[in-house]
Amino acid sequence: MGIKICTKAFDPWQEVQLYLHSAAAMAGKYGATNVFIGTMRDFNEGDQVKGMTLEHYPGMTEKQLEKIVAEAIEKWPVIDALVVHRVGDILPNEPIVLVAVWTSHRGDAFDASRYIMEALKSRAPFWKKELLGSQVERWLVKNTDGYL
Amino acid sequence: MGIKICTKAFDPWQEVQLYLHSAAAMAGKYGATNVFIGTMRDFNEGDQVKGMTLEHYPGMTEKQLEKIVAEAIEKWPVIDALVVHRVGDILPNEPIVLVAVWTSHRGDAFDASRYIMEALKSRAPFWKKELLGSQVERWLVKNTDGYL
Amino acid sequence: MSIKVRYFASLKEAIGRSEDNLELAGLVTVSDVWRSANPDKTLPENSLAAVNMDYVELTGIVMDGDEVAFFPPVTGG
Amino acid sequence: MSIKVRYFASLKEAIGRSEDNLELAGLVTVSDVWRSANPDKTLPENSLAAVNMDYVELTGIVMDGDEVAFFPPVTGG
Repeated sequence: MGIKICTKAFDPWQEVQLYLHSAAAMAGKYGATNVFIGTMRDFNEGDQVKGMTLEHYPGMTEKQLEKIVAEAIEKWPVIDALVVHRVGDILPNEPIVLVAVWTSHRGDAFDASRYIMEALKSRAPFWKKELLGSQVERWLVKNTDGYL
Repeated sequence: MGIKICTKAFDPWQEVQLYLHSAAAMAGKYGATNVFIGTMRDFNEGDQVKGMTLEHYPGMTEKQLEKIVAEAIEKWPVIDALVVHRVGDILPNEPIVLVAVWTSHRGDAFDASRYIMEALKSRAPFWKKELLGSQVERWLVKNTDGYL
Repeated sequence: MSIKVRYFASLKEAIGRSEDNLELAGLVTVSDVWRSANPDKTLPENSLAAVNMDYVELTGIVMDGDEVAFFPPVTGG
Repeated sequence: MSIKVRYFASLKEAIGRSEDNLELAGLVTVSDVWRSANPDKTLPENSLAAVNMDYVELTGIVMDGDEVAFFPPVTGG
């Protein structure tokens, strides 16, 4: 299991490859990988967004993410999973979160990856404050259900 | 929309990055990316598998994949999607298929990515023949439902 | 009319050919194409058929110049 | 007993402090911790609370040395 909090911009593809290299024993054993990446957009709720600050609760973040991944491993036959989350000042088009799940079969990879994302959205202690084009700062009040 | 058939081993992360570079106008517009990768395992149905040959129907493959991606774009608010599929002789741990979907919101990315994978599994004209450790060759008879 | 017939994967191996070129006359269905090309062999159950690279039923009508394909269930991905 | 209290995000900004260190006596709940630290402020509806980095109800009991945290709904991912 990999849990990583990044204070600088990260490359999601490089993070996955780094993790795979560190988990060489997995080679040939998994048939399915599902990766979700959440990326900062340059607009939200009709407003132009110039940047974002992601605050978190160090320690609790890691504790909750480990718990969430452990739950996914209990619910589905997950071979391994990686979660990377950005904190600090973020610019549009930069990745915010990466979830990667390796399983034998595709259904489990999709299900477990989605479970981790939904649980992360509702339980991992991160908070976003947007800096709008108008220079106004705005805390996000709550996460959406994942659709519009 | 990107559809690509590869006759040699491909690096899924590099394919996604290449595609993103060619679609620079998307930057800042998508909030969610879902990527599925199917990888060759070194065992199947209790047997060691040394290699695999993937036959396909050139022309029909591309036609069906384009149709499937177009259906996904019609069903969900998909910004863009990429499908890469390997053909020819494949070794364990090599990627077979890559599906990447870019959307505004995470639910749509998961749903559309999974739709494309399930439709590809049931309709794209590819056929796998396994070479077992015992040197026996075995055509796969049908695809599974994505779980065990 | 001229019909090109193609076979793939285990079906191609079972027949021992990858394609046929047929000259047929009258109202011809996909089933008729199979029977003309393989008079001694039943099309295996679960086989799929395509005309011009789109899936069709075996009752589908075939036109001059069509490419008809027969193959087993697909196993890609 | 000694209790460390932490605040995050918009709640931290509203209070103007990121933490408090309290000395309390008797049977103390998470609610009591909030009231002791912020006698003039109601905990905003929808606020979440954690003790030692696990989510708790406001009726949960607090022990000596615990770290109690209050924060708004999370918006990560």
